[in-house]
Amino acid sequence: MELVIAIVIGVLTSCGVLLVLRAHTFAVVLGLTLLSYAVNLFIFASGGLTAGKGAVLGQTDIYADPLPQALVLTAIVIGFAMTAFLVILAIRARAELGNDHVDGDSGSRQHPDKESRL
Amino acid sequence: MLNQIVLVAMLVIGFALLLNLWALLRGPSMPDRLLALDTMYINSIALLLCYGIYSVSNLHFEAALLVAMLGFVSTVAVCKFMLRGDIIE
Amino acid sequence: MSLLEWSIAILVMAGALFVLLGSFALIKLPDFYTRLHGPTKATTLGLGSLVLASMLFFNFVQQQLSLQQFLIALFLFISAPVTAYMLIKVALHQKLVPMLNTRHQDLMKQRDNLAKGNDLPTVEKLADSD
Amino acid sequence: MRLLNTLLPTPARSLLLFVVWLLLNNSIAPIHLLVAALLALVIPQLTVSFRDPQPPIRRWGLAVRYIARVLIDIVLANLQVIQLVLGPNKNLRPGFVLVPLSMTEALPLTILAGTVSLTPGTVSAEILPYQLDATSSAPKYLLLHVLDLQNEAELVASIKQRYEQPLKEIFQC
Amino acid sequence: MSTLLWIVVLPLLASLFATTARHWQRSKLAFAVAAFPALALLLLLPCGPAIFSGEVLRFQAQWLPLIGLNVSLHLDGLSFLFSLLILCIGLLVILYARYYLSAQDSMARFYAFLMLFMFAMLGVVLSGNLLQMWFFWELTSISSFLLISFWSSQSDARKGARMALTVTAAGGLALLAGIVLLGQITGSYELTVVLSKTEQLQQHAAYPVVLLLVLLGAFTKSAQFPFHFWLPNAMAAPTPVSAYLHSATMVKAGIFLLARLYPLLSGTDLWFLTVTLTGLATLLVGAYFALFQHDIKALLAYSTISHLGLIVLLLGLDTDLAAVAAIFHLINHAIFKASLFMTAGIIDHETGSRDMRKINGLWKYMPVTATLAMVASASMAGVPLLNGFLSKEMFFTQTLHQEILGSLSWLIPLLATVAAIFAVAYSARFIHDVFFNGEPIGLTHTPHEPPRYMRVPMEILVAFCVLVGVFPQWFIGDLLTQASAAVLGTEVPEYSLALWHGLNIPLLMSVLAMAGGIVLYINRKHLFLFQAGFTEQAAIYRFDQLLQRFEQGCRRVTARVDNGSYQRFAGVMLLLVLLFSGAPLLELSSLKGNRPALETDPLLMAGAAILCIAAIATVLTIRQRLLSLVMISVVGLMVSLAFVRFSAPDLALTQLSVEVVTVVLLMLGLYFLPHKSVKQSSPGHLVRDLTLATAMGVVIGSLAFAMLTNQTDTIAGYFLQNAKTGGGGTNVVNVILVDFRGFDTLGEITVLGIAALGIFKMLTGIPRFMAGADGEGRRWALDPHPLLLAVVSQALLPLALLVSVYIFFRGHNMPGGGFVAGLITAVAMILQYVAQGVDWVKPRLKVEYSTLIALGILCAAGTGVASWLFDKPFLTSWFDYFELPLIGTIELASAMVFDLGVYLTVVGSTLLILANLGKVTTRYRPMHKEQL
Amino acid sequence: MQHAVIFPILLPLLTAALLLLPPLQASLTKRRWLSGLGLFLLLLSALFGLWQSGAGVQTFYLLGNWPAPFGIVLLQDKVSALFVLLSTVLACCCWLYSVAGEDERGAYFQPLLQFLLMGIHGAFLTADLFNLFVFFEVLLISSYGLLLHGGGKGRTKAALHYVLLNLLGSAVFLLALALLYAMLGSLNMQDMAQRISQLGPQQALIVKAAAGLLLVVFGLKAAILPLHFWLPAAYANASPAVAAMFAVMTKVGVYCVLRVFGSLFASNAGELAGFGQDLLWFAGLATMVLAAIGVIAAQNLKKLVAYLVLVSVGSLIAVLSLGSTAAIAAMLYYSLHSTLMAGALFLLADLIAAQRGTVQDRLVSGRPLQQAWLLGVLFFIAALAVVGMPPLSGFVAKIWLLQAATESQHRIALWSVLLLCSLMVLIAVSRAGSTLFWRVNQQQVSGNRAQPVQWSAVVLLLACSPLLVVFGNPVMQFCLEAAMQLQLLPNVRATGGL
Ligand code: NA
Ligand code: NA
Repeated sequence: MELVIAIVIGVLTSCGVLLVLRAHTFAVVLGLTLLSYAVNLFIFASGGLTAGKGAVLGQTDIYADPLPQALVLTAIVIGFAMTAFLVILAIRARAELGNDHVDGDSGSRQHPDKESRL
Repeated sequence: MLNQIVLVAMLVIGFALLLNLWALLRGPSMPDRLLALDTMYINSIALLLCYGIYSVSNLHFEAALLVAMLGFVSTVAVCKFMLRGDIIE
Repeated sequence: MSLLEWSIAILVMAGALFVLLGSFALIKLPDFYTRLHGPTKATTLGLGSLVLASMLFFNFVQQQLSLQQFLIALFLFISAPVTAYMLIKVALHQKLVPMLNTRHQDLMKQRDNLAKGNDLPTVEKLADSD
Repeated sequence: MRLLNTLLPTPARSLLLFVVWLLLNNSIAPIHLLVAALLALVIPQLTVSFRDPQPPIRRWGLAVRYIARVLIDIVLANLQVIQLVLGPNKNLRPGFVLVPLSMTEALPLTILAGTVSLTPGTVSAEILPYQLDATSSAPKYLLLHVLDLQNEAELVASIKQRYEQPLKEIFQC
Repeated sequence: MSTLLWIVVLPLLASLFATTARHWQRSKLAFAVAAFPALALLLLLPCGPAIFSGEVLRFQAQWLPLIGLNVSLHLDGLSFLFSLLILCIGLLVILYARYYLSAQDSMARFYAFLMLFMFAMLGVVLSGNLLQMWFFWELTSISSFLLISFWSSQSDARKGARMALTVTAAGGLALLAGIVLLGQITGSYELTVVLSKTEQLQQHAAYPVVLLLVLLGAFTKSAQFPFHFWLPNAMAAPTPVSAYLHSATMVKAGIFLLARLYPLLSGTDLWFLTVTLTGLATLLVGAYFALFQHDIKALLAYSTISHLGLIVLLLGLDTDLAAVAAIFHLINHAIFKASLFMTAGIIDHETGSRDMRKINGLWKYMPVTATLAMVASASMAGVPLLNGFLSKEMFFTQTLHQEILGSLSWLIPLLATVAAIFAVAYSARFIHDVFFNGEPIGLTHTPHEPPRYMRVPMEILVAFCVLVGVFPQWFIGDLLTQASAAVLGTEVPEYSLALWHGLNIPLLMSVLAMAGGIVLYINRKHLFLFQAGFTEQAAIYRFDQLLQRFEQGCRRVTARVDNGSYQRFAGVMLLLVLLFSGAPLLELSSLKGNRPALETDPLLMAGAAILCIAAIATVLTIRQRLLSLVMISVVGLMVSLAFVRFSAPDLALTQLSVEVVTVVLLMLGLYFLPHKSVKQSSPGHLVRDLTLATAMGVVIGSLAFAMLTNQTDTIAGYFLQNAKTGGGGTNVVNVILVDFRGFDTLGEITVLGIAALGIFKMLTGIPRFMAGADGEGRRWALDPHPLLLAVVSQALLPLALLVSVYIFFRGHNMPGGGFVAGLITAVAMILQYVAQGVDWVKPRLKVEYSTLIALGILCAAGTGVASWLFDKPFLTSWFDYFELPLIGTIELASAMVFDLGVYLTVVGSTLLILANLGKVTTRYRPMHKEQL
Repeated sequence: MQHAVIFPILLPLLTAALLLLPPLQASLTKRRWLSGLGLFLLLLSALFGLWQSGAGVQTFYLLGNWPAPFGIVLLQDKVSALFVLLSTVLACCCWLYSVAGEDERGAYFQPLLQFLLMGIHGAFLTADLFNLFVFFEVLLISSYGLLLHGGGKGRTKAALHYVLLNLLGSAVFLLALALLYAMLGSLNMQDMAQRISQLGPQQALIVKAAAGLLLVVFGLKAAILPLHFWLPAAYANASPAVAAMFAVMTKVGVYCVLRVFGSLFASNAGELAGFGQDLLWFAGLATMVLAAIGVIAAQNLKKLVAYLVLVSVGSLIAVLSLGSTAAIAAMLYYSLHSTLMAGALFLLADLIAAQRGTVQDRLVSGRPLQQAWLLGVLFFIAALAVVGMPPLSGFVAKIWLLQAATESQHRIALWSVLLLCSLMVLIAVSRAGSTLFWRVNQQQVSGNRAQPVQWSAVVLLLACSPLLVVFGNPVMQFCLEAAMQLQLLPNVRATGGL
């Protein structure tokens, strides 16, 4: 099980990193989202894996470590706030700079963006 | 015994999820994929219900309810997006 | 296993199989419009069985009052038609081509006209054109 | 009576909330009854403005019968669909159908469309014409997609008779 | 001895005074300003007897003992001599400047800078602490920068000032390093202590470094070759500044430093060689180039360089009296050069030019000035009966008695004579070319004698030239002895200041220099022709060019390193992450630790497979953006299911609810972004990124595995034990969130609230544009609010609120809580927006979202503050059970109020974001009528 | 007053929340006054905290009354009190500057400023690693909002990079946190420090990976080479009061290196002791050099100042990595000086730019300044201070930094780099000054006169420099004691706290 989780975390990280290194804001946003899934799972894993019941008293004898869960919750909320901010920032950048390139300029390699005139 | 049967049921649903993924990847159109995603939400609810029986715990009920509610909202939102572009207009 | 447990087992298996069936339909059926029928129906019944099984299990096997599951079914029964309605609206909007022997395909084209409140020639006439 | 109206602007909604709260909590303990009653009063008040006026349910008995009928239809429908799904695709005779409507109220229409979608081999696709603004004309047609369209007129008639008619009676519209 | 303090501080007060006296009448201002240094002089002079008796006066106060910087003043012969020069010449310059500056120049500003400089200079010479000396040393650089750039509208002045500042400050930095190193070696910065550690220092391995650093400081300040070039360019300064700074004081600071540290640093071969050779080179270079200058001030500047070289050379000689000769020449040079600069100023003032090719025959127009100038330049040339002669003869004598260059030591007297020949030649040129040599060319008005009092300073200085030249012992004998004693640190050897020492080699050298100089000047044409062959640019342009080239180089480097590409930044950062986290893994013998692993089941495998495939599909479909979004939703769903599977229902709920809001947001984003993107990365980039991404995945995955199998005991047990008894809830995760670590949650909701505010900020005034069609070019559908959706969403709202309430209240004991409840409410509201639009919702929802956020935060923080009432720390929770008739036991807990804060903030934030984003376009949708 | 420890976090939070309430949100004047009042109270509490910490005790504040290491603990010692005061003083001046009208140029300026302060102070005061993360996010998200204040393409672009890189940074931080929690089983820094010595070799290596990740995170916040990319654009584009406030942000990164690495990888950490020192040493030196090159290369004043901030970061990090008490003390003093001066320069750059017409703060000849005398004097003072010339605080800092290197190889490297950079800064600043104030063309003066509140904000900041020299001894003593206190690891379980 641990191996499976580790592989999942690895795959998520890889995909996230690859997208984070793209040139368009949208790809980067999705990359960061994937990366934050990986990170959340990673934090979650820091308490060890427990199958069965949650850290709710009275339901079972063996409890999962509740602290990483709380940390992940905080991380999810903060990640949500940050993603929201980033999405709007990307919109603003697109509106102001005319394209959705992460550097705000289409660069020499980029083909003209069809919608940028809209 | 009941446990075993529920486990088998879960595997069946798991298989259904894999089929959904297949449909999702295959498409070919966006509504097809969205339909696959929506089915995936519903199958997840099924899985959660079975898992509740399997682990003799109704801690997962809220999760199932939330999947239902939120799956609905996000499917609708994507549809609205494809129809109108602006989902909040 | 008691009768109760057997009935639960059957409901669970039936539910799971209905779920599988819905998903299978998604793969097997030829166009979007037909695919839409598979999951929206089979999953409702599949989930219905599972909800029932779950309620039986908790209320009678576990002897604890548990009616929440009913809410899931209720919610799905309210939301599934809307989802299907929205999806098919998208499909019509995107003018997805239905399978070859679909009848009254021209209704798809007339939809825009009707949507604005204009009248069609007659329904019968349409049927003839098929 | 006016007081009751002010307190319970939407009795059906309040009842639903009351029941759902108890369902959620799996309990009919006094505390939950109390809270359920409280919420059944408060939440409709909070959301009253988020509700376009709809005709109230006039015939409760009919409503219950309607629900029962639909449930049975759903089970039967699914059994039919199994056949269609598992059989060869070439046997399918899908088609679009336009059902002329004789009611215009939004809520009954929605229930009708929902019912049609939930029952055998039919999916509501559109309610035509669209309600774009206050000047739009009232809904006239329900566009359906049918998985196995054998007899169109029979289908239209059955929908109108099995579902539309009872709904008109329930809502008296 | 606070007298010392006053001596230093008075010029500073003068400077401050001058800044406030901008509107004073000029003469009054000059007198008022002069009063301060005059007073300082009056305070200094009474110290004379004590100094002449060999005493050292001190003033000390603690200031910054941690770095060894204290207020420490130290008056001995050397500093007395220098203070005297600084104050006396300073007073003369004040008087001179009164007439020199024109009416447009701000005299107050000039005096303020000048007095600041005087303060700095006095500080340098009176410092008893090396760091403090450096403090004043740098102040001299700054104040000289201000003085040189006094006429800041002239490009030359600005450039010259910057050049002087750059060179001297560079030296200053070297000096600082030298001083700190010195301090670290000797353990103190106090002069008296440091000077007593000669042996310790000279045996230390770092001695050469210290010496070189200190010499760098001294040489740059004293314009020694090869740092001499700044001095001629500093001539852009008003002439009083040149007279003061560039002859008498600032350039002498370097020499003062050498003299001050003479006992400590000298005596080694390294000292002799470096100092001597630098001095010699400077002497020659200065003397040679002086001859070719056409600008009077430039001639004087090069001459100054040459004389400074001479003094430095003397300090580098290993003979007994060289240091004495150095001090003597230093005094003499200050006197005659100051007066010469004043002459130059008068000529400039009267003729409007300083070009010797234009200025001729001034003798006729200003005989008195001419006479004075001639005497002074004769002194510069080393003509007998004048002070310059005496010290130059001493210099010649000392060059003969050294053995620095071993068998080549004879070169030094020879080269000294050559330099003296040039000195005579340029002095001759100064006299002949300016005062005789025909008529002036192209002057606008007839020159005449300067105002009476403008000449007084010159007269005094020239008088000193003569008096010292004729009665040396009587005039400065004692002063010289005491100053020399201070330099040498020991008894001064016997010497005589007589005019006539008999017929000897030095006299011969003098005669040779005189004759040679005259001959050279007469035959100067050939030499000028030869020199004209070198068409060299002025130093200032070369220096400027050098700086510009340096600047361009810097720009290139900066542009290359910081090319503004996010992709590179992110790549570098991720690469670092990879290296730092990967390197320890290489050392790890085995990833697997000793923690027992859970078994794998096929369902989990299926889930993992779906998750991974969906993640990869997200990447592959990234250019069809909506599809990519659908794929990532699958990932989110699977992650939520994983949380359920691994006993984290709270996480699953939160993840799910966040997920849907995120999807909605991303879709709103997609509407404004292009729906498809063009391919951007070249294959090379892609391979590089793929490699990095794969490596990152491998490393992070391995770390995860290593972490999972190497678990340790955590503090979790405490939470499990105390959640119910101490926190009053059975859902430990929730109790951690609202109680054990409630502070985190407070921060977290704050983040959410701030994000919403920030987003609101971004959305106000955003440039609007509308996409008229989707990615495939299809026009948008007609139906904005499908009927079914509208009706159902209206019906769902109360139900969703009910569920929110339910989730909220059960949170403490079961999975749920304020955050999830808030998101459910928000999602229900979003559904209303989606189904019925902003125009429908807005009038029905009369809540200011930012107020909700504020109330939420206040509610949560208020719960925390309330615990102060019970004298408990912030956020201390309270809960109790109450028995109510008929109803049963109910629990009330402060955590609920806290959670209510969370709820309010979440609702407020989410809606503030989404509603405003919706509002952006609603009024700008041009579609309806066009399509209808 | 036992709760005073938490005031620096709570006061800005409550002020910000109140600012959002309708009665205050409607009135600009009321908002300004409330924000100012909040800052005034904050200043009082910061001073009180400094006074309290001056007695030499470390005050632990056990949030929620849960014992350490289970609950979150705040730690007020000399270092944190000093930094809190520093950022408060800076914030007061920024507020003063902003009320001249900058706060009207976009929504929510005052609340965001308060939130930023909350985040900064939280980061300074917390003794819990995850809580540190949370406060990082608070300060980051507020800084995003503030960076965009006033709008414009440049800001949007700079903000995009800044946000993206910091989001990556946050992800890395979380990875590190998870690894540390898994290996050490605690989040309380002191507790972790104690547990770190008991690690097995296998686990120590994993912790090492986490430490490396933390290094990247803090390096990003502090803008250490090669993680500095975001800084010049962000700082140069931010609106003046924001840029000035940002001057303290890199110090948060430096502070965290000091605090977290100082306590986690202290001498008792076994093979992890002193982790990262070498890396930081070289990175610090390299940052200085590159930043100095950037200072020379800068073509406008704001960019120049942004690179100056980077120079100071490099110096701080290099000296910090020396690890000795004296080095840390010197570093503390230097960070006071450099933060305040950078803040002053950012404000000044704006005042200058406003009077130079279209050329703004670009280093080309432009029209004469309207208030050339006032601004010139202020610029001259600021320049002296940043260049490290007497008589302002820069030279004291420089001497102390130099003295911090006592080993000869450190001396050679640090001294040559530090002095070389000083020289380059001098060249650049003198060029900038002479261009801005002296290379004027004959156009008429125009533009906005600096308002009294604006220049008094600059004056207040600049006045700190001579004060740091005149009262240098007590300040330096305090820094030294703070450094000594930092290196004494308290036993968290034994400390009762409140
Ligand atoms: Na909109
Ligand atoms: Na919770």
